[in-house]
Amino acid sequence: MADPRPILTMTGISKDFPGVRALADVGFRLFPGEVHALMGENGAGKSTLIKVLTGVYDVDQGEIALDGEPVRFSGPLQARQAGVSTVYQEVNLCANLSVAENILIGREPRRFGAIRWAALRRRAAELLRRLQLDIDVTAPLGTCSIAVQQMVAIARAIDVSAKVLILDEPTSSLDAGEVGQLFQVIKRLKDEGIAILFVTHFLDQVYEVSDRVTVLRNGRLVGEYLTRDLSQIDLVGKMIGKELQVLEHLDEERAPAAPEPVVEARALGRRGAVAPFDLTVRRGEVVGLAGLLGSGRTEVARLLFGADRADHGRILLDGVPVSLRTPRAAMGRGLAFCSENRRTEGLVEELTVRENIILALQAVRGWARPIPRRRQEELVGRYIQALRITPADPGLPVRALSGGNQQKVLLARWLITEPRLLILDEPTRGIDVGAKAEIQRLVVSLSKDGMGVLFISAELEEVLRLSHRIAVLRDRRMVAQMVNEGVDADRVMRVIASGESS
Amino acid sequence: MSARSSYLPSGRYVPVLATLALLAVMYGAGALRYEAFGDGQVILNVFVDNAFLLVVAVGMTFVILTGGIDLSVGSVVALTTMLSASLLKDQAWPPYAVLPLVLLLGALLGLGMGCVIHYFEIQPFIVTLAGMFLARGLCYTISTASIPIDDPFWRSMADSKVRLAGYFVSPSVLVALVVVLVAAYVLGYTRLGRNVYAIGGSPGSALLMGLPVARTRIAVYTISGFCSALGGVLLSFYMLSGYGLHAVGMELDAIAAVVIGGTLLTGGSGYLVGTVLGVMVLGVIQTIITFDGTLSSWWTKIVIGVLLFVFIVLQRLIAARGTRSAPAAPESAPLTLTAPPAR
Amino acid sequence: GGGAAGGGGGGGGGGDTITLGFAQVGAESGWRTANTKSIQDSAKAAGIDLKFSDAQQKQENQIKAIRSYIQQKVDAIAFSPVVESGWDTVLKEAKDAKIPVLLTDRAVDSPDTSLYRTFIGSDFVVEGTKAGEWLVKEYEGKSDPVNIVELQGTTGSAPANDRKKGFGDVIAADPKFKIIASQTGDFTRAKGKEVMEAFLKAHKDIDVLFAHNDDMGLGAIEAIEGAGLKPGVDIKIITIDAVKDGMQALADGKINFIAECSPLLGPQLMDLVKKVVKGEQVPQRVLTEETTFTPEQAKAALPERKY
Amino acid sequence: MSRETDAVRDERVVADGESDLVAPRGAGRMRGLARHRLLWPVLVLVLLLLSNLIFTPGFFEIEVRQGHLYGSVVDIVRFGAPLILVALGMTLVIATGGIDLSVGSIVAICGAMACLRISDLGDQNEVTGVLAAIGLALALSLVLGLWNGALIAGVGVQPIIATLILMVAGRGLAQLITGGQIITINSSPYKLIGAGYWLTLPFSILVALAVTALAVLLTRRTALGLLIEAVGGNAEASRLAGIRSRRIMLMAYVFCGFCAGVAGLMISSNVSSADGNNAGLWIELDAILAVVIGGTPLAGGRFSIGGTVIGALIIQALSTTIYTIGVPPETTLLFKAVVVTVVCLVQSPAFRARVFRRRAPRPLPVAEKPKAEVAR
Ligand SMILES: Nc1ncnc2c1ncn2[C@@H]1O[C@H](COP(=O)(O)OP(=O)(O)OP(=O)(O)O)[C@@H](O)[C@H]1O
Ligand SMILES: Nc1ncnc2c1ncn2[C@@H]1O[C@H](COP(=O)(O)OP(=O)(O)OP(=O)(O)O)[C@@H](O)[C@H]1O
Ligand SMILES: [Mg+2]
Ligand SMILES: [Mg+2]
Repeated sequence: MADPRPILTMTGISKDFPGVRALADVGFRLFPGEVHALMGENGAGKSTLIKVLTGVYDVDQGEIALDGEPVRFSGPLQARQAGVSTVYQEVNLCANLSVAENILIGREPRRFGAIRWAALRRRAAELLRRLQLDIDVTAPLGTCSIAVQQMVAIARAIDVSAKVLILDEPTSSLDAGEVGQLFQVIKRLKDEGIAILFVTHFLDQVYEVSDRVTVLRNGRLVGEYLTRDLSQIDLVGKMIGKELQVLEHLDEERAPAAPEPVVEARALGRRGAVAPFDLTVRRGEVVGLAGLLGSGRTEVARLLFGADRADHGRILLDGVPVSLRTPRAAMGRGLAFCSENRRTEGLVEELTVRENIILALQAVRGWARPIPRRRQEELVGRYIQALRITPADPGLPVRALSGGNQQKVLLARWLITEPRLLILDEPTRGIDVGAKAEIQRLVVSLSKDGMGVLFISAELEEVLRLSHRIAVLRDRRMVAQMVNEGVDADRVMRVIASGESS
Repeated sequence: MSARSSYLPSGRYVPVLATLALLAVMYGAGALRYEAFGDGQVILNVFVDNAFLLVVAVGMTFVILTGGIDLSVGSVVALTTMLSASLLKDQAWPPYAVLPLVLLLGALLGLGMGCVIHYFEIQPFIVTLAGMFLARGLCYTISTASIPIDDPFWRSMADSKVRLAGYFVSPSVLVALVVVLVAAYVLGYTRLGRNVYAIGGSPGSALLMGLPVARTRIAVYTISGFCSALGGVLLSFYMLSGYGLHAVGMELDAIAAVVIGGTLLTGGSGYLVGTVLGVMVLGVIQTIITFDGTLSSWWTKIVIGVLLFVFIVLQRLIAARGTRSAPAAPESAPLTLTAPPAR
Repeated sequence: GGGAAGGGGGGGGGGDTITLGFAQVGAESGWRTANTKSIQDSAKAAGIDLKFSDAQQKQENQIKAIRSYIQQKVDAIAFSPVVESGWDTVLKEAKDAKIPVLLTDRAVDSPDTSLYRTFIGSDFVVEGTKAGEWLVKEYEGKSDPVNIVELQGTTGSAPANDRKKGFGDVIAADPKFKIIASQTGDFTRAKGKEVMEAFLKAHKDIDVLFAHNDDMGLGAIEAIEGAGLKPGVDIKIITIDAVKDGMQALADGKINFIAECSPLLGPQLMDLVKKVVKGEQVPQRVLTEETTFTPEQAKAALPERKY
Repeated sequence: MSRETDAVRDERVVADGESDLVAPRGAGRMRGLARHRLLWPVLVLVLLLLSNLIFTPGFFEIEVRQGHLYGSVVDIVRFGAPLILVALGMTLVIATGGIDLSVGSIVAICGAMACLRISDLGDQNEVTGVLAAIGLALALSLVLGLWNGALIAGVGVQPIIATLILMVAGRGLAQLITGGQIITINSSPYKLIGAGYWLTLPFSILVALAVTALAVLLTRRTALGLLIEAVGGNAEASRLAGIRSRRIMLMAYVFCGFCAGVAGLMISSNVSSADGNNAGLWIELDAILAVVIGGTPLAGGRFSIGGTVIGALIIQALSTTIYTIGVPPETTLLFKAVVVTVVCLVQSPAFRARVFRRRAPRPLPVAEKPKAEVAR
C-alpha cells in the first residue's frame, strides 16, 4: 500500500555531542500514507534523529531529502513551512499563553493582519473536540495538567496541512481513552496520505497503529521492518540487543501489606482542587490511583505531600495528626513525591545528574551539612547502575540526557531519600520497556521492605499489576476504593465511568 | 468541565486593576491633602511631563515581555536630543530631514543590539550596557555642552497646547498616546505581538513551535530603539535643547514603570495598560513630592522610596489575594501574573 | 503639612506671606547642600513660605517642579538651572501665569530675557580664570615647562565645562604651561584619589594639579601623600569652591590656592524675591561676592567658615 | 552551532556556552572545567594589562615604598577591592535568579554610619570606638540585606523593584545620616581598612581576599552553593525537592548586603570621609557587569565566584587603563563601549563559532586570534 517513493529519506546521519555520539550513520525512510514507529531504548537517539531532521540541531554528516529534494532546515520554522509538523518529546508549549493560542500561534486566523480572537478560540475548540477534549480554551496552558498539555501539543501539530507529521512520545502521559482518540486521528491523517513518524515506548501502541518500524540502538540503525513481520519479542530483542527472557515476569507475588498505616488522610481536600477524601496507605502497601485525565489524581498526591495547602481535613502519620504545610515538612516526616512534570516541577536542568539526584536528600539535611563527596558518588553510582541511566556519567548536566533517562534521574532523587511513603506520579513516563519493568520490580521490592507507595499512572494495567488497593477518582472526587483481588481493567473502567463503587 | 477555570480570566486582570485602584487612592489622598492637587490639569500635567518616558517605557515593555532588558534607552534618548540639536543648529538641517534621520538611527542602534544579542548569544544586559556607553559616548563627541534648539518647528511643538475643555496637553502627549495605542494593538492583535509573549514564556518552546524567534527578538530591540529615539524627540520638544547628560538613569525609570505596571521581568506576562499606569504612578509620586514642597533633598528620596514601597506591597498583597495562589510565595509570583490578555 | 498656596491668611507680619517655589538641582555635593540650607534658612528668616523641591540632577524634574509651582500659583519661582538651554517653554508658561522667575547660580541662554527677572550667582568661567591667573603669576619669570594635571568635574556638566575653559584660556597664553593629563573625577573625593593615583604612576613629573572642586583636590592630596610626595610643595594644588575641608587643607598648606564659589546666596535671593513680588525694579544680573584664598587668607577666614 | 544551544538551553541563557562541552563537574575534572570556564575572562584581563605596557613601560613595576607595596597592578586590585566585594554578593543574588540594585545605597549608608559614629568619638584613634562604629555599620548592612530579602522572599515582590525601593530611599537615608555634607574624619585605625597596609600588603586586598574565601567556603564547602543554584535554576522544582527557597534567597540578599557594607567601609575609609550622595554611585551596574563578564548568567542557576573576581578586576583594569593612557573624558565611554563589546564577543562561543569556524573548529587554538583584536 505504501507509495514506492519515500517522501522523506535520511541517509548516513551522524551527530556528535561533546563526549557522546548520539547518532552514527543512521538511515531512515518515511513513505506517504504510512505510520512509521521509531523504536529504541532510552537514549538510543530517537529524539536526536527528529531534531536533526527538523533543523533544531545541525547535522554533522549525512543527507536529508524531502520529496526527493535535498533539504537542510535551519530550524522548526523552516521545517514547518516545508510541510514537516512536529510534536517534540517534552511538552514544548508556552505556559503563559492560553490553550487556544498555543494551538494556533504562528497561524492565527487574521483579517488585515489583525488576529481574530473569536475565530481563533472557535477553531481551537474545534480542534480539541476532534480529540474529544472539551476544555476552556481561554485558560492559560500552565493551569492544565501535563496530559492536557500533551493533547494540546498534538492538536497543534495535526492542524497543519503537513506532508510529514512527527510525534515524539505523544502518548507518554495519556490514558487509554485519549490514546484511542489520537489513534483515530492518526488513522484519518494516514488515509489522507500523510506520512507519520511515531515514537513510543508502548509496544501495544506500536502494533496498533504502525505499519513499519525502524529500530535504533546506541545511536546506530538496527534495521527497518514491517510491523506485521516482527513479533513483540523480536522487537524488544532488537532494541536492547540481546535475546530476552520474557520481560513481563512480574508475577512474583505481591507480599501482603502490614496492618499499621503509614499515612491516613481524613477528609482531606482543597477547594477547587479535589473534594474531601479519606485515604490510608499502610506499611508495605502499594495503593494505586485510577482515573481519567484531570480527575484529580495529581491533586491528591500534592495535598498529601504538602505541595498544595489543604483547606479541609487532616493528615495522620502513624496515627498522630501532623501538619504538612510544605513539601519540606512532609519530607522531614519521611514522605517523598516524584512529580509527573519532570521539566517544570522536577529537574533543575542546568545542574548535573549527580546534583539532581542528591538534591532532595541534601535539602533534608540542610545546607550546613553537605553530603560528603564520597558518599554522594557512592549513592549516585548505585542508582545510575540500578536504573541503568545512560550515559552513566554523573557529571553531565541533566539536560543533556534523553527524556527517559531524565525521568530515571528524578526517580533516583526520591529513592535515595529512603522514604516511608513514596508518592509516584507517572514514574514510568517515557521510560523504555526494559527500564519500566525494572522500576516496577523496584516498587514491588521496596514495598516488600515496608515502604508505603502511592502509585499514579496513566497506564491502568500498570496500576493493576502493582497495587494492593486501588482508589478511583472521578471529577476530582474519590468515588471508590477497592482491594485489588480479582479486579480487572474493565471493572475499574466501569467504576470510573459510572462513578459508583460496585 | 470548564467550570473550574471560569474564574481565572478575571483573576488575570487583578494586578492591573489593583494598580489602577491604588493609583486612584493615591491621587485621592493627594487631592485631600494638597490644595490645587485635585485640579484635573494635575493629572494631565503628569502626562505632559512624562510623555517621553511613556514612549520609552512602551518600547521597554516589548523588550521585557520577551524576557530581555534594554539599558541603552536613556542614552539613546540623550543621543537623539543631541543629534537633533546639533543638526538643527550647527548644520542647519530642516526638521523634516532631521526627524526621520534620528528615528532611523535609534531603530538601527536597536537593530544592531538585537542582532548581537540573538546571533552571538550574549546576554541582553551586557549588550545594551555597551550600547548605553556607546550612545552616551557619541553624545560627548558631538559636544559636552548643551545645545539649544530654536528651530521654529521644534518651538511650535514645544509651545503649542492642545486645549480641551479648559485643560491642555502638549502635542507630545498625543504622540505618546498614539504610540501606546499602536503598541497595544501590535501586542494584542498581531502575530508579532503574540510571538513576543510566546518568547517571553519560553524561548526554547517558541523555537520548537516554529515561531520566528530570531526575527521577533531582533524586532523588539529595534522597536525599543525606535521608541527611545522617539522619546528623545519628545524630550527635545520638552526641553528645546540637546545635552549629553539628559535622561541619565531613565532606563531605570522605564524599567520601574514597566515592572510596577505588573509586567514580569522574566518575560511573558504583562500588559501595556500596566506600563501606562506604572508611568502614572511614578509621575503622581513625583507630583505629590513637589506639591508638598517641605521635604529636604534626602527626605524627598526617602519619601519616594516609602511611597513606592507602600504601593508595591499593597499591589502585591491585593494581587496575591485576587488570584488563586494564596500565600505570596516568590515561586508563585509568576503564577499570579502569568496571564496573557484574555481572548 | 503643605501650606496654603499664595494669598490667604498670612502670618503675623501684616501683609500677605510670599510663597516662593524653589527648584533645586539636587544634593550632589556638600556645596549644593550648603546652598540649599542657605536658601531654606534665609527664607525662614525673611518670612517667606518656601516650597522646595529637589530635582536629583535632572532638568526634566526641575521643569516638572516649576510647572507644578505654576499650578499651585506661587508668588515667585526661583531655580538653579542644571543646564543653560531648554527652559523657554516652561518659563513662558510662568510668564503667562504672571509669576516672576529668578535664576540662581547660573543663567539660562534664552534670547528672550523677559522670561526671567533677574539672575544671581557666580560665573564658573571667572572661577577658572582666577585659578589660571594665580598660576600664571606663581610661575612668572620662570621659563621651565610647567606640567599640569587636571581633575575635571562630571563630564558635560556646566561647572566642568566652564572652569576648564576659563582656566585653559588663561594658561594658553604661555606655552610653558602644559596640561599633560586631564580626566574626570566626577567631583568626588574617591574618584579624585583614584585618578590621581593613576596619574602619579603614569607621569613622573607633575608640577601642578588643577581640580575643579575641593573634594577632588582633597582626594588627590591623599593619593599624593600615598606616593610619598608632599602636596602643596612637590605638587602645587589649585582648587575651586572653598568648602570648609578645602579651606582647612589650604590653611595646612596642602592646597596652594582656592577660588571661591559661594553657595550662600540665600539672603540676597530673598531680598530680590521680595522686591520682585512688590513689583520693584531689580538689576538683570547680580553677582555673588566671591573672592580667592591663599593659605594666609584661609587661616584668617577658617574660624567663620560654616559649610 | 548557535541554533543547537538555543534549543537545548531553553529558558536559561547560558553565558558560558563552554559548559556545553562535557561540563564535567565530576571530582577530577572540576578543576579542568574551572580553568576552561575562566579561560576567556582571564585572557581578556591579561590582554588589558599588557596593552598598558605600550603606553606605560613601567606598568608592571612593583616596588616597596615606605614599607608598602606600590605599583599600578597593586592599585588595580586595591581599587578593585570594593567592586570585588559588591560583585561577590551580587553573584549569589543573581544565582538565585534575583538582582540587587540597592548595593550602591548600602555602600553609602554604611560608610556614612561608620564615619558619623567615628566623628562623634572623643578620640577618633581609639580602637574600640572605631570597632564599635564598624560593628554598627555592618549590622546595619545586614539589616538592609534582610529588608531586601524579606520583601523578595517574604512578600514576593520582584527583585528589581524591591531593591529599587532601597536604592532610592537608601540614598536619602545616607544623606540623612551625613546631613547632606561630607563627613570628614581623621582616624588612623579606620583608615587602615581602605587605605592602610598590613605586612606590606594593602589591607583592602586582604579584606577582599578574606570575603572571597568566605564566599567560596560558604558555597562550596557547604551545600549552600548547590541549593542556591537549584533555587535559581528552577524555583518550583526546588520547593518540591524540599529546599527552603525563601530562606536561601534571604541569605543571599543578607550576604549581598553585608558585602556592600564592607565595601562601603572600605570606600569611605579610603578617603577618610563619607559622601552620602556619591559613595557607591552606579556601583550596582559595575557589579552586575563584573558578574556577567565572569560567566554567571543573569537568569540565575549557575555561578562562578572566581569569574566574578576576574570580572571585577577587568572592569577596574579598564578604568586604570583609561587613566594611564590618557583617554580624554569625552571619549571614555566610547572606549568602554568598545572594550565591553570586544570582551563579550570574544567570550561568546557563538561568535567564535561564526567567525573562526573554518579556521579553527576547536575553541582552544583560537586563543591567538582575539589577542590581536583586543590589543589594537
Ligand atoms: N543536548 C545534548 N547534549 C549532549 N548530549 C545529548 C544532548 N541531547 C541528547 N544527548 C545524548 O544523545 C543521546 C540520544 O538522546 P535522545 O534524546 O535522542 O534519546 P531518545 O532515543 O530520544 O531517548 P528517550 O526514549 O529517553 O527519549 C543520549 O545519550 C543523550 O544523552
Ligand atoms: N479538563 C480540565 N479542565 C480544566 N483544567 C484541568 C482539566 N484537567 C486538568 N486540569 C488542570 O490540570 C491540573 C492537574 O489536574 P489533575 O491533577 O486533576 O490531573 P490528574 O488526575 O493527575 O490527571 P492527568 O495528570 O492524567 O491529567 C489541575 O490543576 C487542573 O486545574
Ligand atoms: Mg526521546
Ligand atoms: Mg496527573
